[in-house]
Amino acid sequence: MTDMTMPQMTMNDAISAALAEEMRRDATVLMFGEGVATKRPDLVAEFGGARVRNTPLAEGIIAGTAAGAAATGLRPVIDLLFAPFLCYAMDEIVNSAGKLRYLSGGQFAFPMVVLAGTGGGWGVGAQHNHNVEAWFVHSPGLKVVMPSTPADAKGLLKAAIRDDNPVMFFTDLALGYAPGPVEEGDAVLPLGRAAVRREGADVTLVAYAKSVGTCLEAATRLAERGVQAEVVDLRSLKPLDEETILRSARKTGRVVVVHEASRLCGIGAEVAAIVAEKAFGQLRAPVLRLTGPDAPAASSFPLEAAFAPQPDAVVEAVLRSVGSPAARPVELPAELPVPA
Amino acid sequence: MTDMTMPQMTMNDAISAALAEEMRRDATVLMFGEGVATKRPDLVAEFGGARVRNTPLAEGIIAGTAAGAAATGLRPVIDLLFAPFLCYAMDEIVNSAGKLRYLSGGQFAFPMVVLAGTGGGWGVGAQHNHNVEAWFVHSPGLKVVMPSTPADAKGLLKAAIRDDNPVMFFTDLALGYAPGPVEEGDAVLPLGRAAVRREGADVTLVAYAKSVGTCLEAATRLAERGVQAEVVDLRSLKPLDEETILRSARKTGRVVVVHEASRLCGIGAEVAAIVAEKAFGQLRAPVLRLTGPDAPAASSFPLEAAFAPQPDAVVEAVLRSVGSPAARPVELPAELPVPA
Amino acid sequence: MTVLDPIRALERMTLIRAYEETLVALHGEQRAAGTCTSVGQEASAVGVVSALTGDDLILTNHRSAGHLLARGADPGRLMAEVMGRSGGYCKGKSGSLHISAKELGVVLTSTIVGGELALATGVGLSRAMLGGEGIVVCFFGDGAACQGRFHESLNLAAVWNLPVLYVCENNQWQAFVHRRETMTGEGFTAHAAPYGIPAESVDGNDVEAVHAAAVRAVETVRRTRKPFLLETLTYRLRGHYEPDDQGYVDAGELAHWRARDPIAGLRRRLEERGTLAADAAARIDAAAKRAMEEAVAFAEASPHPDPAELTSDVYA
Amino acid sequence: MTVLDPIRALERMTLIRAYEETLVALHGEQRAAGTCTSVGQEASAVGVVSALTGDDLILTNHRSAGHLLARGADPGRLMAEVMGRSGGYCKGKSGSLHISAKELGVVLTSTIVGGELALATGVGLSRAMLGGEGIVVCFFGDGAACQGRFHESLNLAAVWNLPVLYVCENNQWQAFVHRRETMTGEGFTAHAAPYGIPAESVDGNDVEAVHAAAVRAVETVRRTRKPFLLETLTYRLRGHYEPDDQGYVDAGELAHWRARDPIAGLRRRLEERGTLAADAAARIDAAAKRAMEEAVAFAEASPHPDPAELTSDVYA
Ligand SMILES: Cc1ncc(C[n+]2csc(CCOP(=O)(O)OP(=O)(O)O)c2C)c(N)n1
Ligand SMILES: Cc1ncc(C[n+]2csc(CCOP(=O)(O)OP(=O)(O)O)c2C)c(N)n1
Ligand SMILES: [Mg+2]
Ligand SMILES: [Mg+2]
Repeated sequence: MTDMTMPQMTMNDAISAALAEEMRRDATVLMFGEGVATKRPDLVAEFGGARVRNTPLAEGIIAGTAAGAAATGLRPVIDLLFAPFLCYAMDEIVNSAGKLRYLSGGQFAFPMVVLAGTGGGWGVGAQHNHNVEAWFVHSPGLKVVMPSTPADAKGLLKAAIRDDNPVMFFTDLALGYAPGPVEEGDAVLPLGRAAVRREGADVTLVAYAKSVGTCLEAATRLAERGVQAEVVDLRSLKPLDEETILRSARKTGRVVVVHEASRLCGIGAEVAAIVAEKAFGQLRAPVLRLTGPDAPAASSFPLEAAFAPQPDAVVEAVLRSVGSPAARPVELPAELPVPA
Repeated sequence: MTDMTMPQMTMNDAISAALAEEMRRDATVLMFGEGVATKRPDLVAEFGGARVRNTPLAEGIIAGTAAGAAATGLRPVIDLLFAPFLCYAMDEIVNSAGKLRYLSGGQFAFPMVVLAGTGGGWGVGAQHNHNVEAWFVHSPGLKVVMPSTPADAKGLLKAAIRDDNPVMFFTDLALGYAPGPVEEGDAVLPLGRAAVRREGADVTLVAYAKSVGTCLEAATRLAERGVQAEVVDLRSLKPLDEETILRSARKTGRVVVVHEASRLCGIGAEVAAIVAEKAFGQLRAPVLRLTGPDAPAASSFPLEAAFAPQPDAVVEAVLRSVGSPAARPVELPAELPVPA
Repeated sequence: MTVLDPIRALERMTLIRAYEETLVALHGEQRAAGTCTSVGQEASAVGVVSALTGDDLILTNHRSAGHLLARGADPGRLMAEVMGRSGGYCKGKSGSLHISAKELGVVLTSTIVGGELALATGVGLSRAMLGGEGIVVCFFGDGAACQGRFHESLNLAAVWNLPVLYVCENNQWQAFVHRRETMTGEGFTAHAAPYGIPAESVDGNDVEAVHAAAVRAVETVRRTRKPFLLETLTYRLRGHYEPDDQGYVDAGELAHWRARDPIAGLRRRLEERGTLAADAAARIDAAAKRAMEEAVAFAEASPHPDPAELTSDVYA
Repeated sequence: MTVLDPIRALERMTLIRAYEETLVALHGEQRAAGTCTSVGQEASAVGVVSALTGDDLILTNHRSAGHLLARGADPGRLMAEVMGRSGGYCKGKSGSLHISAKELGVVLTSTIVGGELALATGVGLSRAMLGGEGIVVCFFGDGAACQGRFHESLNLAAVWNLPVLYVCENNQWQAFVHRRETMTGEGFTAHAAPYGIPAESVDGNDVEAVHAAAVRAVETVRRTRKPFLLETLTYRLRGHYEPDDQGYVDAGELAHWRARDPIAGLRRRLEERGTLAADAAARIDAAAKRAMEEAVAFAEASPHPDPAELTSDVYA
């Protein structure tokens, strides 16, 4: 179980491995999308052209086909490439896959997975880079996943494929090529469980995808200044692991949520609202959000890089939180370090 | 300015009046959508078939046409009928109208209004009734409006039509036929200003659309029990009037957000997050949200009616908030009434 | 079923008409919600559905009563659904607009106009990959054919060889807009050729003609495992949704189509042929009336869903 | 412009080629971002754009360099945009994928494949309602023609009489998928007829043929104020996006089209006709090279946007 003994794999490779393993395990799993067969010749070779298909360039019918197939015996995985392209498939995902189980009184299930990449790192601009995961968290009947490590990507994708509900599986484009340890074999990671990436008593940093790394980096710097940050990686955005969030929030009394997606009605808002309701009594400072701005992402590299919150900003926010003369003074525990 | 002397008008009529007035004022304003000309013969008679058009049944091209026209000299208002149909127009609204100003470095503006009805009251089920306003609040470049009174509907629609940005104008279907006082003449109501519908010192109820009425009803009942609730009607969901929300929150120290839309990543989450950050020091109780469930809306009348929060639930939540033995005890002001 | 029994067809069409007129009446008395009726289109539904076997799957839309009843749906459970009762096919959650009945092979009904077209290819893909003789029939309107999904669906079905029979019920109206305002041509079959999809247009008010065309189409799809487009030219005799005074409808056009009522027409033809027994028409009407009384009684006796149903069936 | 000056066309095509090859080289040196080049498609861009007047508006997509340069865009400002510099046409916010240049009448570029088709009708509507002689030209690929928006756009343009010239640049590829895998036919003109839209298909690698067809098409749209569909049959000689090793491309097909390179072909034809002066080719190449040196110098000297640009230009 230690990282050293495990094979290293990129997130992209972990996803490929999960796909291959699940297709091997279950003959009803199939995959299609624009260029899927071209880009995954290994899967075509092993499973044949019927189960790994290129499609016409039309996200709506790709998603609708997945929903129709899912309800009638197949378990499709579709690759819609970049998150903004989901805009063409909203009816099929939200109105059909998300609602027709309910509206039919439970007659159908939609075991399907929608892959989409998102986030900065490629300089491609807002029509390829727009973090819209919150839309799907807001919509009923869907589950939403966004991993930060190759191991999680593999385990969560396997769980998503086995789940009987439509799962939106977002990959952060900035993380695709970074290697990480991935356990061999059939490690399925249940949806809905956050991971505490680092323990700490002074402040809880809640994040997902690339922002987990940002928070870990910030936590390292904070530790140098005597502040122990706990880093919670949500992994599943829906179901959301309220318990882990609240356990940490109640312990530290200070919460900063960090993500690349825009602020308004984002995941950070949801986490802040949960904390403000359910950990209110234990809070010692305002709940802070560090997020992308209410703006489209630019292509220009420096602007793109500035879009997502950076470690410096997290450090600064935490120090503000820890050191702020609380409007409503609270008893600081004796051991709480004062920032330098 | 008193209600008695003003003409009474339904929200639907107020919208018609605003459309006619703005089309009269500005020859570049035009309107189109499925059945728009059929349903608005008065506008056709006055402004002609070129400015009031029926369209083919295709929301995507309707919205795209609006965006293209808006960027090149016209000010289109489009009626996309029911909010779930927006799913077919997400690319045009989000990726084009919302982003192409930014991506072009400010070369284009998109003065357009998108009308859509939403919410329960018609028993039509989740493919006609789905409150997705939060999606657009989350998306850059757009404004979002959702009025609760005929007067606001008229004033806000006039402002929306004059705004140089794309404005999503949601009407709550349950409110369309209820009359209310509407000032005569050119009363433009700027976007981004909430209204305090009722003043009160003990708790702030934040709501919009039909939930404003729910909160006012709850406030009446609460007053009978000695609790003075302040009711804030957001009206504009984006820009959101943080100042009015915070002023009230800081005054009362207790906030309950109420809306029909589903909870996760909804407007309530945003309001709660804002309050938990910026009014933290004045909060005397957990911020509560009363919202629709994470479920599609059913057609069956009793289920539909149970979807949106009801006055009873608001009263109960407020009493819980006011009376709760705060986990972190606060000094209650002497005059704070204890609920019966 | 390759030979249509016209008496059975008349019975079924009469039942559909009675069902929808009953709902209209109940709506007038505020005992049922408004619905999108298919009055005037019964021949299209019965003619096509009677050409299918039990293995075939149907997708339909907001105007589905004819398809469901032609497939053998229980009018009581349909009515219960429209009334939002737990005894409905969808436990009352759907209401009239998205009724599916999996046990009858009527799957994934969507009231998003175009939704059924996007789902149909997926159902066709399951049929193609999981084997069997069954084909998929997707009913949609002339309005839906204006959505780009119509083309995306035809194209994918053609490229992937999916056994989908597309049935465009061209009833001349798209809610409150006449088809003429939304297109330059008169119908949709011309769109099939560039996809290499065979197509046929048929008088949708003549159940025997529809049936014959549907048999040919179904047979073609079953044999070739490829799509086919059938267009039934018909007319929506009532408004879009009850209530609707049809004030926007041209009186002459309406009169023209009323004179072509598919039920009266069939009856007349059978009488002319001498194949309708003297009292048969009255018997058929009476049977339909009785069925409606039973249906209403069943539906009104069915309870509303339990409040817990607000959040059940969201996730599997 | 109804008569094409083939020398000017050669100059422009050479400039486009030089521009894109420069970007490829810069990308190799990590001095510029990757781009979608239009190498091999220069005749289509130049042939169509040279048939327009200054009143006409152009919509394009991710593969826009040819359209922009044919329209007279400054290579330096284009390159600055690709490099994300504030001197670019879009202040560096667009990067290569959505470059618009309003001053040149190149408006509302969308890299959502199909996006431009949905916007084009709106631009056409402004043209139709606000008067003037101008028409709208919408460039899109064979992939975009698989999106339902293609049909929705054609249909609305036909029904509303919008002066839109649709130009489908059928380059045989849709990113990593060959056109053959996504459609049953060979091209898209057959889809126009059911909308009553005239259409023509032309050898997209012959700039003179493209120009002649475009002149006819533009003239038709300008006169009738109705849409027209022009398809240019061409080939994407490089990969979808730099870098792309084209490992998935059939070598024979690539060789076939390389032999039909539009620039080499035009040069050869002009030489055969004796209308290309002895040193002209070299002069044209040298001029393009010089222009590129200047462009690179301009772009690299242009600063990155100010951090405040992160949130400027979001709202009007
Ligand atoms: C995407 C979408 N847009 C609009 C509507 C509203 N609507 C319901 S039925 C209808 C007309 C549909 O016309 P057609 O497809 O011809 O079917 P018909 O009603 O004539 O049977 C409309 C506009 C809808 N349900 N879905
Ligand atoms: C809606 C959408 N889907 C997918 C993509 C990714 N993508 C960019 S270009 C491209 C291929 C487009 O093919 P085509 O329309 O033929 O244009 P070409 O690139 O050949 O010029 C794809 C799939 C996109 N940008 N937008
Ligand atoms: Mg119709
Ligand atoms: Mg192409």
